[in-house]
Amino acid sequence: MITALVTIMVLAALAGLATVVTAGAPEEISLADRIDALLPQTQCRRCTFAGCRPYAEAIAQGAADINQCPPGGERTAKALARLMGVAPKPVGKEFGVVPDHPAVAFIEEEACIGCTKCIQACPVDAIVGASRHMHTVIAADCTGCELCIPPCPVDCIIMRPAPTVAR
Amino acid sequence: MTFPTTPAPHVVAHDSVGRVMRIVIYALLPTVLLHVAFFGVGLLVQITLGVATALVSEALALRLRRKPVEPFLKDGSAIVTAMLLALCLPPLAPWWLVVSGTAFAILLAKHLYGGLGANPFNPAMVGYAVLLVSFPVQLLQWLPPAGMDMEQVKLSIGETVQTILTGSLPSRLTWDAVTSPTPLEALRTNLKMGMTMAEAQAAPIFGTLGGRGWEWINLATLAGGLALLGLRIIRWHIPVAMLSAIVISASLMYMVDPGTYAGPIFHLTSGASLLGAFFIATDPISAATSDRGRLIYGAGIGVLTYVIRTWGGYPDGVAFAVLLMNLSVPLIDRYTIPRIYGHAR
Amino acid sequence: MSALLLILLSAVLVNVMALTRMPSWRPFAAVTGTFKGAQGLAIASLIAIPLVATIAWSLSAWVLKPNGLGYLGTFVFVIVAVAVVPLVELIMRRDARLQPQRPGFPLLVTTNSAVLGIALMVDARMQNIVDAVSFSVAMAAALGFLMLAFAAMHDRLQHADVPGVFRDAPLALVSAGIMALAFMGFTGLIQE
Amino acid sequence: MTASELLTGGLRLEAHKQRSTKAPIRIASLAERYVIPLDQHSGLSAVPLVKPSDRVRMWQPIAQPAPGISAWLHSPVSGEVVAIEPRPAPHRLGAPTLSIVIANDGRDERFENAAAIVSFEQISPTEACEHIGRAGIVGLGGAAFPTANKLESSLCENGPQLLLNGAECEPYISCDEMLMRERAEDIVFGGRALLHALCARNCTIAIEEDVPEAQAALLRAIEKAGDSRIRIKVVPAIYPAGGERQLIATVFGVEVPHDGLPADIGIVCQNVGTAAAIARWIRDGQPLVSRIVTVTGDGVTEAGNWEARIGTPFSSLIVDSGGYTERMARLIMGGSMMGIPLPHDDLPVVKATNCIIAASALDLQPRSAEMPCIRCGNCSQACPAFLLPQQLHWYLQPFDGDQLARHGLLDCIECGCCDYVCPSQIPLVERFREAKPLLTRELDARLTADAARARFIARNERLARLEAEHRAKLAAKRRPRNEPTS
Repeated sequence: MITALVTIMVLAALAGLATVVTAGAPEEISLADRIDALLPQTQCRRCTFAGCRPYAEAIAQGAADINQCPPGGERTAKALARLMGVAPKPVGKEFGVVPDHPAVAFIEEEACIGCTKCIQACPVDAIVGASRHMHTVIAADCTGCELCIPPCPVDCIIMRPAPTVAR
Repeated sequence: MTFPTTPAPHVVAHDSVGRVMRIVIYALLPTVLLHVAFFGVGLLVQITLGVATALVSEALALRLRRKPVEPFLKDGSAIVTAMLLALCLPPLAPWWLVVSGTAFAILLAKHLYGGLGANPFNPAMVGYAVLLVSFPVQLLQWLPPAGMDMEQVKLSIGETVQTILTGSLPSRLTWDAVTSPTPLEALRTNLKMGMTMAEAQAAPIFGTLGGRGWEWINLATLAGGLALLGLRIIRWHIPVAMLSAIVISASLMYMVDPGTYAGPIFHLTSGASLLGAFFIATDPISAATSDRGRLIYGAGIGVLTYVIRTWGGYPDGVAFAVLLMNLSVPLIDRYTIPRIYGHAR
Repeated sequence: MSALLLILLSAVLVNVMALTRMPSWRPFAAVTGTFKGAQGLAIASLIAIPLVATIAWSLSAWVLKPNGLGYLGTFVFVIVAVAVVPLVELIMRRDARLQPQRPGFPLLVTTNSAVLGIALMVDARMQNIVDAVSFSVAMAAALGFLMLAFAAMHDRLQHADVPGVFRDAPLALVSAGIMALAFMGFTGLIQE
Repeated sequence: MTASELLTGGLRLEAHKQRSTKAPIRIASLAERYVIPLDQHSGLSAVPLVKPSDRVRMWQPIAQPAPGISAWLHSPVSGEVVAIEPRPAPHRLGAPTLSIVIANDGRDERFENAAAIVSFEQISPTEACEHIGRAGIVGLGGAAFPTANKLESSLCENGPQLLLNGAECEPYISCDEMLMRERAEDIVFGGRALLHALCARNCTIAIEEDVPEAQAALLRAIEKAGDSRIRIKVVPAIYPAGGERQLIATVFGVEVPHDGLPADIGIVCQNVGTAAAIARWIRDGQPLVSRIVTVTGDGVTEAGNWEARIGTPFSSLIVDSGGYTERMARLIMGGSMMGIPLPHDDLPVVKATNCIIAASALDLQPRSAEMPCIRCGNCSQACPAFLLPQQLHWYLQPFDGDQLARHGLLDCIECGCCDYVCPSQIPLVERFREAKPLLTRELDARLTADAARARFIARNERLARLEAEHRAKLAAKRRPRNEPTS
């Protein structure tokens, strides 16, 4: 009887120790990381969060649904549904229209007054220019988030189809 | 003057699925003929029933799936399935056996997975395995081959048809008098009874190479198979891998203990080794894709066939071996993608 | 030698516990067709199951039984599994390719290890440590193979024109049925 | 990797060359108007040097290369520039592209290209490359890659090996065969010029086994030139042995890396027609204003090879060939395997026009109805890139980017072998062609997403840092002066 008790206690202690040791170690790739990897990284905030990463964290915590990313479209929604083990569904209309083609912002240079408002709005530093000098969008770096359009006081930013990358 | 435009290439070899399947059917004919010569017309009745069922099931499934019926009935794949299944059944098996097996094969193993081209398991072998597991007694009621010097019980054509359709023999006969085990089954039983290999193979059912009659049928199958190879309907990888695997396994065990294990020639010429190697395992839809994958696939079938035959509870292992390797095909395909031009190995 | 061979064969081919015992069905449901997930699970099983089985068998044979505590066997197995699996997971985290793909991963491996371990212990054929280790390795290999094969099959069926009502779960069950049918070929293989 | 391994792919196709090789090369009759598309080479469109109503003379440069990959264009005739406007061109189903239209005055007044030289050995290799570029010479095998750009990217110190591609594997095309038969000396001359321009070690002329006359002609020309660096290599008549990468594997037994160029492994491949064009430029001062075009098929009365000036309408060549037969059904530029289908014949001959097939139903029977793939594997046996087309096809529906990339969709050379052998009559190449941009876009999207994420993180960190500095400054300002600093 005593041997049994001792054996059980020793083993239980070992098991507890192992669990404690591993629980203390941080998970190297978190769920939020894996969700973030599936998002298109446009940082457009149409999901109502302040970028792709915050949206990913919200999904990981169960605070957001998987269908809030219009730039990702059906593919992203499907991939997210698969990762989270839920049924796939189309992107919610309230978050915006799924674009047919990738687009990038373009500044009509004659109209630009150099106010730097768009530079401040760009989440990925894809606009260059200095105060009172003409700005321009680096097309290759632009994610097409359209966040630079509302702040522009002279409405000189338009969306154009993204240039195709030559291979 | 304007001309219609279609994308390149502008020439194609006018091959078709139908032609491939037709050639397979023709290549099966020698086997069928010798089978009939040794075991009577039962097989023809079975094939007729099977083909009819296959076509009806196929049409039904296509109709239900709202697919065009005619091109798929004409492609002949259902006929091949039905013929292969019928060849595996005893000639006097009752009609509902071949009908239910074929229907199961076409409806469940083929169309449930998306029809022609999508079935991961060989439909004929699924049908056969279901029958073997469900009705083992009926599936072991084989006939003695013609020309054996044991008491002959000949059935006329009418009696054969009647037996198959009613499931019972003419009143003058009993099943015990009519049936005889297959060579593989006989060998297993004899060995279980404690006979040595020599004693076991002395029974009249055994011939020079393998089972009496069976050895000739298998040679006909080999001829048909070689024809398929020659016409490039199948490629060598699967048959060669499968047969070599059987030969190697059998030779190894034979060398270890010739008293307990039959030799490689016996294994090649008995049961469904050759039919399996040339006609069943080579079904491209359920086989592995790349050359390397096909070698692995074939070898796997060979080894498993030998294992199941020698130590398992069923008389022949080809059907189970094929299904087991079908199961592994997607995995094999994943790991045997050939090196692409210009890429490092 | 031939006894060992028999054990290995029976482990790989016949006693595929995954197909015969309910709890072990979970791996197939859990990987939901992602091949990478199945790969992680297979590797975890390959490490964890032999480890659990060996430790538990040694404890059972050399600690419990001599002390008349054989009845604690099952309990000890569960505890060993609970202790070992997190360690295995920790090892796997070091390699990004083996990252556990889904939550609940350790639980799965734990269940599998425990179930297979218990099966191993109650098997009377396990007379010495070599038998036990090789049996557990074979078992883990068989389970891993099946998980991979099933995941690869699932991936392949994604692209087939499967009739709507049979998509996913029904077809997976039909496939499992045909798989079980195929494994029936091994019936009677190991009778001794 | 040995040459024999290549032979596992490819097809032995029934050749249809005899029809067009009975008669020698003939000169195509002159047309009223010549249409010179500005984008008849790969790379960027050329920039016009002339404007409407300008007078031009024969061989005069009329467009210069844009910066980057591009080529010169020269006037094939003397006359007047009528217009510079979009005109139908023989690519992309005859879609119009900007072209220079020249009205022929029939006088063939020659423009003297001052730079033409007789002895190329006197100039340095770099100058030789530039000089070749000024002739507007592009790869005449069909891809029309500007030769000067190819030579520039191939200059290497230890001397590359030159490969002249005379393996014309497309069953209908015979322009290179006729060129080798009749103008072997030009090819050898051009080969020697290229050897000099590239500082190449040696020159191999690859030629198919089924053209003995051409082999003999080339051997004679090499003997006459007395250049021991030039040799002939006979290759099997297997389609697509004439594809650049396939030919290199056959001749040298090495593979071009999938993400590299032949120059990366010290090999430069040029078409024999290109070599002959170089010879004419260096020796005679004639820029690339004409080429040999095979007109063949059951749809024309008399098949043959024509020396046609660039810009000659297809319809004029058809008239030269005796006009259409009643059976004429389809028009194709290029070969039967990879050629471009064209909706009408009001199109100019461009530098890439190696062949015009006027096909009847006897030549090219339409496909039968498509059936599902039965995974027979004939396609993977035929694929010269060692791909598994059946698997690619499987993963196209629905589109699975990961698997398509793993199975090498982007390595498909669109040769059409898989289509040819497919018993299910699946238009595989067409599907692959459509899927490639989708896959490229998906793979690019992943890269750009990673870059965007990195910049987003960097920006957030920078903003946070600025914010912190700002707060620290504010705090320092607000702090009363007499409070001791800690």
